[in-house]
Amino acid sequence: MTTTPLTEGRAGTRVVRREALHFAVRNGKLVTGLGLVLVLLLTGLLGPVVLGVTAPNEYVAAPMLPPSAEHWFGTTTFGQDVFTQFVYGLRTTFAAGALGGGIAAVIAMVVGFTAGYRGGLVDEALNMLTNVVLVIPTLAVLLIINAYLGIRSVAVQALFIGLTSWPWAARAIRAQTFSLRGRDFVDLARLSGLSTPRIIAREIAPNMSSYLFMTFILLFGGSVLIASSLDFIGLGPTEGVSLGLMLQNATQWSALQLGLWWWFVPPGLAITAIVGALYVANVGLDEVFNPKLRIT
Amino acid sequence: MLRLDNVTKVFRTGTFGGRTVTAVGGVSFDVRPGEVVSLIGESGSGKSTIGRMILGLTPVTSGFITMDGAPVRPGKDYYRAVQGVFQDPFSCYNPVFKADRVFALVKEGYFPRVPAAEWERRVEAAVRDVRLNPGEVLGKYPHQLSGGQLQRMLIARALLLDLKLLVADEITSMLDASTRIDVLNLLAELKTCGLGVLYVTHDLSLGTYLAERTVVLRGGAVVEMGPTDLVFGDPRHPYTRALLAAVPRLNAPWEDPAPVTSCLCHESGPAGGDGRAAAGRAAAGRMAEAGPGHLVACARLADCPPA
Amino acid sequence: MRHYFGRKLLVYALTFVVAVTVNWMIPRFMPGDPVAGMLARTGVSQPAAVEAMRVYYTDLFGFDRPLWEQYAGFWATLLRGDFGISIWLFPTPVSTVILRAVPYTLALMIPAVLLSWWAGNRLGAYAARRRLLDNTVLPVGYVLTAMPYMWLAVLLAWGLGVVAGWFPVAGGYAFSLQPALTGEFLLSLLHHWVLPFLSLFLVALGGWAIGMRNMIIYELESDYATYLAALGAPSRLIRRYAFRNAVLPQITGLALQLGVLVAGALVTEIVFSYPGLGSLILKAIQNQDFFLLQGTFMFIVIGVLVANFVIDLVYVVVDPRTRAGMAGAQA
Amino acid sequence: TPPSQGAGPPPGNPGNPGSLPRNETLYTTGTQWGPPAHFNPIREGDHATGTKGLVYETLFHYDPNTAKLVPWLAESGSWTSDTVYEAKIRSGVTWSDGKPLTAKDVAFSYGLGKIGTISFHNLYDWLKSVEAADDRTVRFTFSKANYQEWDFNLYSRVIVPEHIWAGRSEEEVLNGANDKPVGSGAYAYQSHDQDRVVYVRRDDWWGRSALGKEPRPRYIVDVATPSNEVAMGMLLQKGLDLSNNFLPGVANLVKGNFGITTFYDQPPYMLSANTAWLVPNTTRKPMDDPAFRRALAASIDTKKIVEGVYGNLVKVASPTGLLPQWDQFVDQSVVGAAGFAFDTAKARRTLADAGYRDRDGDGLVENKDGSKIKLTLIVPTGWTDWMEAARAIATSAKAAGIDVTPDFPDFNALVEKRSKGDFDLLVNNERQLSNTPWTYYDYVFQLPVNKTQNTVNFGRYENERAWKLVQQLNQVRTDDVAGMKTVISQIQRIHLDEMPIIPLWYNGLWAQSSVATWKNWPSAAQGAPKSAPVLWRHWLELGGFETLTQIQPAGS
Amino acid sequence: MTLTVTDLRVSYRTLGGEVKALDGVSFGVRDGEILGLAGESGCGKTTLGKSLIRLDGRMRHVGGTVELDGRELPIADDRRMNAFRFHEVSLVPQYAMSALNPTRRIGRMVAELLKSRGAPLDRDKLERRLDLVGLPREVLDRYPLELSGGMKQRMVMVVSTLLDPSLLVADEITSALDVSTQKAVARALLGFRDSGFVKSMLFITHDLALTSHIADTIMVMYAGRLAEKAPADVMVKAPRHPYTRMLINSLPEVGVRHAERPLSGIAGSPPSLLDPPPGCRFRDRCPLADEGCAEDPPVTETEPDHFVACWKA
Ligand SMILES: Nc1ncnc2c1ncn2[C@@H]1O[C@H](COP(=O)(O)OP(=O)(O)OP(=O)(O)O)[C@@H](O)[C@H]1O
Ligand SMILES: Nc1ncnc2c1ncn2[C@@H]1O[C@H](COP(=O)(O)OP(=O)(O)OP(=O)(O)O)[C@@H](O)[C@H]1O
Ligand SMILES: [Mg+2]
Ligand SMILES: [Mg+2]
Repeated sequence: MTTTPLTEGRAGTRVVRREALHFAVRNGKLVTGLGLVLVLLLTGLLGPVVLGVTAPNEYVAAPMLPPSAEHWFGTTTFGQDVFTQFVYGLRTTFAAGALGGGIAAVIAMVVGFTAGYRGGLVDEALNMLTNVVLVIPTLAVLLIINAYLGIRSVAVQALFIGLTSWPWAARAIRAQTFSLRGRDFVDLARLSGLSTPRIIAREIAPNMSSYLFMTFILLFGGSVLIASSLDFIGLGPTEGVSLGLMLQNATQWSALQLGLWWWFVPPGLAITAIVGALYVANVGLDEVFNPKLRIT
Repeated sequence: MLRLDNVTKVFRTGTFGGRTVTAVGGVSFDVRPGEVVSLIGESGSGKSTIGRMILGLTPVTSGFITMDGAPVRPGKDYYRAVQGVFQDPFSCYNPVFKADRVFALVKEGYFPRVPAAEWERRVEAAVRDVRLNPGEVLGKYPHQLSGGQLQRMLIARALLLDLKLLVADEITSMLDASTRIDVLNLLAELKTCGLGVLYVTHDLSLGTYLAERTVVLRGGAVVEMGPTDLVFGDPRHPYTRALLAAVPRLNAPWEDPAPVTSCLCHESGPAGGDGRAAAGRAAAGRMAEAGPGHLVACARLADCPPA
Repeated sequence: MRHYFGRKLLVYALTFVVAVTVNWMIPRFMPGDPVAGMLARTGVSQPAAVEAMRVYYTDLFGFDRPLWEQYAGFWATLLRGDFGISIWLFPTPVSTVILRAVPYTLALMIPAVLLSWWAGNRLGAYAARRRLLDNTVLPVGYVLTAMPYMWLAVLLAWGLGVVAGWFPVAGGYAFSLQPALTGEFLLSLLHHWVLPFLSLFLVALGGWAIGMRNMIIYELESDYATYLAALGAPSRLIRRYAFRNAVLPQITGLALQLGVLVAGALVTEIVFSYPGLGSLILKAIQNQDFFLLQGTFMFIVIGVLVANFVIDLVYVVVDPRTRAGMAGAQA
Repeated sequence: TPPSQGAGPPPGNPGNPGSLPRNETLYTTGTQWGPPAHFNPIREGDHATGTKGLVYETLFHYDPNTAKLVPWLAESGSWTSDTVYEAKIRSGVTWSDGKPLTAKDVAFSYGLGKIGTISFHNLYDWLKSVEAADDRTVRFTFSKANYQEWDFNLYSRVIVPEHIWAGRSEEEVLNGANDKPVGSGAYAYQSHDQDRVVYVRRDDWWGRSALGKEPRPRYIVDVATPSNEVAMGMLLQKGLDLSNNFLPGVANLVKGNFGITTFYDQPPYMLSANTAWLVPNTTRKPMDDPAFRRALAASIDTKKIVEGVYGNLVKVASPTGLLPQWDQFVDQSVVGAAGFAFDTAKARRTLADAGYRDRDGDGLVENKDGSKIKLTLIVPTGWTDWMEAARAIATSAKAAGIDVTPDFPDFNALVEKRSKGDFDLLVNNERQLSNTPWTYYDYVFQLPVNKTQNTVNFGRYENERAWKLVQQLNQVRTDDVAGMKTVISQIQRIHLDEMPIIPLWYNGLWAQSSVATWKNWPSAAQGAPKSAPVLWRHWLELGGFETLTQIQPAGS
Repeated sequence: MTLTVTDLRVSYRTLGGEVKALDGVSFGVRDGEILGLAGESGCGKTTLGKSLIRLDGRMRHVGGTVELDGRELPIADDRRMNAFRFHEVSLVPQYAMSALNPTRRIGRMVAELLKSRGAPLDRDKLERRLDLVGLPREVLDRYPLELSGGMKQRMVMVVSTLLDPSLLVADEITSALDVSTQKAVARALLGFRDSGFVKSMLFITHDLALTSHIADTIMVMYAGRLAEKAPADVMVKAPRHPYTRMLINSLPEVGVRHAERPLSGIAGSPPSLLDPPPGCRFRDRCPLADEGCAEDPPVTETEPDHFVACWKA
């Protein structure tokens, strides 16, 4: 005798999960998106190891060489190998995205969960804070803070990005928490003597894991873009190499005017690919987790 | 055992609590051990709010709730004795986890030192107590269980504690007619073991099935309360009468109660929502006694003849 | 209604105070002495002269007064609309510098934001309708939104500007012209405007299209759409309703995106040397002209606040739900 | 539309306020990095380019090729005694408002230096008085005759009309925007906007007859481009005629067929404009040790910077740091004996000999007392070529065993560190080509060292003898070349022995011109003009203006 | 007969396979008749209602026919079906609370809807019907948000029946309402039938007591099949199918007390419709079941208008 009438809506997460996996591997958007990101990530992670270079900014060859078998992406005006820079840059860019997105996600979660769960005055106050940060044109603030402290490292850059890019995510998480808070299992956990932070961590958060993951993906992409903008304006880290810094360098040293497209195109393309792929993957995930979107 | 004394709940809504909603206004009643009190009223009449206040999930604005003479202080000690089961069994389980996590949480909160094997034994006993087969329900995800099973597991969960009072908030409204009866029968069994139950419902027929006493709420205030057979058998308040008349019965046609035009208590229009007015009325017109323990919120009870 | 706006205005007021305070703090807590920097840049060569000038200008800019006095003074001058004097463009008042740049930024921002929003929403709505379009518009949209503004801008400048020679790559109008109300001048303005506009427009367009497409799909699944379909209403009507309802979150999205769009405009201006606020900010940073930086920042904040407020107003007009909610009407 | 700035229709062209005729207009850029802020020539450091040189003029110009002052507003000038200098002002010079320019204007202009916060106020440390002896004679009486420095002043100080400026408050003289400039120069201000200034030629300029010179462009539009690559793009689009920015990689364009020329058609492509120095903080260990400084000098692979960073657009500096224009003052025997060149091995040797050894085997030397040497080289952030160069310096210093790390603080922060002496190493190039190497040595050796050193001797190097010699040099007459050489040779010896400041490379006199509209640009080619092809501030007097008179419309 | 449904089979496509939500259902509804459709959750009530008007994306018409007023409904053909919708078959959905476009004033929405179906708005008619269900005329100038649940429910009823369809499908339209509103809505439905706005009606609910008040005939379904169909009073008083009987026995009446008369439920749960076992689907829970029940019980008319699908009836 089966005790499992598969009624719609009551279908629990396990089924959703099993289904999710089923749809995930069949979702073209998700697979292409994540696949592309993964390829780039691996290039960034393994590239430097494989190449065995430690200083991507060294002058290693004749300047301005077009792509060749020896220098896959050619060389810069200084004779740096663009491909070496590229793989290192990927690393930095991923780090900036992960860190910035991560910090933003953490803040968003703290604010969103607290506001959504506690409600009342706390909610109002946090909401106010969120709105203030939301309305302030953060890039302008970033520019200024950057100019003030001067950014020397990717970590600091990511910190600033994280500190300014969380509001929309906090809002979204707050809304979700708010609706989950009303669910009875939260009250039941209270009746089992769980404290508020533990309820949030153990009951509410696991329920929105897919949502949180999607939020993180978007924050990650946003971070990558902001970081590259900052790098480009010359407010990036002064050491090392990132895709944004490569773009900045290429522009400042007139790569396009001098016809060194191989210096200018790959980093921009990679940023576009990373961010675009993340967004596409996000839509894919959305379709996987949201049956309504699946049929279309 | 449980006493509510002139309990009022005012919700603040709007920016920084700009507006207020009186969900419950001046409600007093009590629940004795081994007794089922059913709380009846339309949607929005404040039933759940009362339940939540008793469970300490919502703070009381004014008035007192006492348990065995001591004021309610939500915390582990209190929840050892007072537990709740809610309307929607499906939403009581975190869909991400297996259903028996509700037991695990209880262990974590109250019996962290009990050895696992001993605990397992207790859980199985409790599950059997609610007439479920442990092998059939343990280790499954909520969606793999039926509503009745889930609801019964929640009751089993409450039974793991030294329970004195169970707040059952519409625990059957999401269930099929047949399962519903099973759960109600279970409650009836439990009360014979001395458990006090506050049975919240808007379904009048279910209210009468179990309860010794019935409290009828309207707009956050008590309209009529007393022994169930008196309240249902001889409803004195026009609102109670109208409510009863609207219940569809299998074997009887819908009746329209004679409009009681002379009655001050009677008002047409939507009943829910205006708790403030109701509270005001209840406070002004003290409850009049229509029979032994049968109280009616009516200033001129004498003018209202028994039906 | 009063409530709703009261709340919004509170947020705006708070934002303003925070922004002003942050803004005020900037030069005070920057490393280095702005006056010394300014003098070092001007290349005065005699040490004695430099020292005398440093004392003189420090006093002129009021950097030697107590902090609270500077803060109060900052508010006082700010409320008078006085942002002080630019260090970099000494002795031009900051407000003059900004007002010269603002028309360009607005001319870029407003059409880019509104048109991309409008076109993006249209495009997204079309995409949600047809599989073929969905499979083309969507990927293009993603590529567009994922592009760093400056990268697209530089590519456009290079491709359509330098190589094809269709558009100029720098300036607000031809260097051979003087501002005048002549057709030639206006044409030149337009000619210089096209590329920066296009790069802003394209990046924003993709985002809106995607957003709209997703919204519409959600709306088409909603109950009212199902109901209308069950009553046999033609899909034209359903789509019209869905579009209208899907536009609402997009309006909120516009408010949320404003900051990002401003940022994009700034970067784009820099690439095209467009004489707007973006180029100004970059220069102010590079030259550590904090008064100018403060002024531009203030201006942007005010601009964004005003824009947000306008969006709020529009939202109230188009979404009955806010209005009903505001009036306290409950079912 | 942006608010229109400045004057109405251009005087020479009343009918047409609109478009400037392309073939009569010179488009330049690279002279300033922001909107023209003011036209006050007294604020010498930041006035709109052309304010001095096109609108206002000086008594003399200076021709670096002949090393001679060129009479300009003054038709002659001479020392009538050891401490009195008399300048004869040309007759027939008129201001653009029609009033004649007289000796009184000159006396007035120099008199402004008495204001304490004016940039040339220190002139009055040794100038006693200025007076107009008559309409055409100005007499300068000195307490001490600094001949070298005086010549520099003669072509650096602008003359402003007394009848307009006399009524101005000190505040306005110092800080006024002077947005309707009345000058004596060949061009008049026409209009400006955020990214440009437009000058129009004065057809009644006095110099046409008096000097026989006529600048060719009727209009000069100086464009403020914010970045090199934009300038390069515009140059390629033929929207610019002369770019005075550093355009990295321009060698490729010169070699390719893009119609872009530079002074030389091969490295270094550019004339030299100034010297980039590496400044060690001589108050810190181990930079207080001349031997260490010499080792550091020898460790730097300047050639790598010249080739890698600048793509051969600049030249390696001579060990003396003197610009090529001053070659005659370089004492080759001194250089031969004490000069240095890039030589890692030699640097290591020098270090070892002086007691700096690598004791812990990390490949980097330690102090004599065994403590670690960790030096930071600061360069302003955003100055990309210098940042690149700083990296190269650090790399090659490390190769010689000196631990140098580049750091890129903000400009203001750097200025503060620099003036307080809170740094190890920095790069600086603030002194330009002038009429005399004295300006360089003044920069290197000036004493006393103050608490804040804001324009000279950042390294806080103290050498009384050297400073005495520099002062002595200042008092050698400028026509006494042999006398100058004698003093300079002694200074050079001290410089090379002590190496208080290390010359790196000569920054270029960045000038890339398009031949699409204008031709006959200065170049090394035979028959071409040799004047400086730049319109930078202070360079119009050093040949920039002459360039304007030499170029020709491409069509002619 | 207004409606004749013959051997209707509809299934849902899911990952696990086809959920046979309707597995051969046949019945008829006469002119002016209200058919109450009752049964446990998941037995296929909503599916049946939807099949008559609009199959959603995952539903598949497997077999069977539906005839309305003598014409066959092309239920599997969305396009051809459109002509019948609203004019012939109409629907008051389960989700009436959210069935109205939240951003249009109701009056305008109705006008636009009617126009799009080629029927001009008859304002008088509309207002008369509003009166009938007790809605003030001002609701037309309001947004759905400004109406209470009961008001929305009645509004949707009015809208759905504006074109006087032959068949109205009303799916769980009272489940979310409290008793007094429920009563008002139910009365309004009856009024609609009596005034001839709709010819016949399919009233879906899981509340047998409520159905008994509204419906002329009650049909009880079990696991995608018809269990029993009989006139309302017969069904309440003398049900024949064991399932129906047990169901009715498990309904507490007001006044029934556990202490006095304990009721009992039906043990077990219905079979999965993914792969239903052969034979009578109630077999596992049926106290009367024996080997004979391993074979599908046919629907037999035991008395006039009383259909039962049980070997034991
Ligand atoms: N958290 C809250 N904030 C504001 N108002 C509330 C809150 N909770 C309940 N209310 C209001 O209090 C009143 C009583 O609500 P309650 O949930 O107790 O009613 P109920 O009788 O349980 O209704 P139902 O039968 O629908 O569950 C309602 O008017 C409701 O709007
Ligand atoms: N979209 C769907 N996808 C898959 N299966 C579905 C879907 N909708 C319904 N079902 C299945 O079809 C069967 C019948 O469902 P239906 O909604 O018709 O039942 P119902 O009698 O209306 O139940 P309720 O009383 O809960 O509304 C159920 O087993 C259900 O699980
Ligand atoms: Mg409730
Ligand atoms: Mg249903």
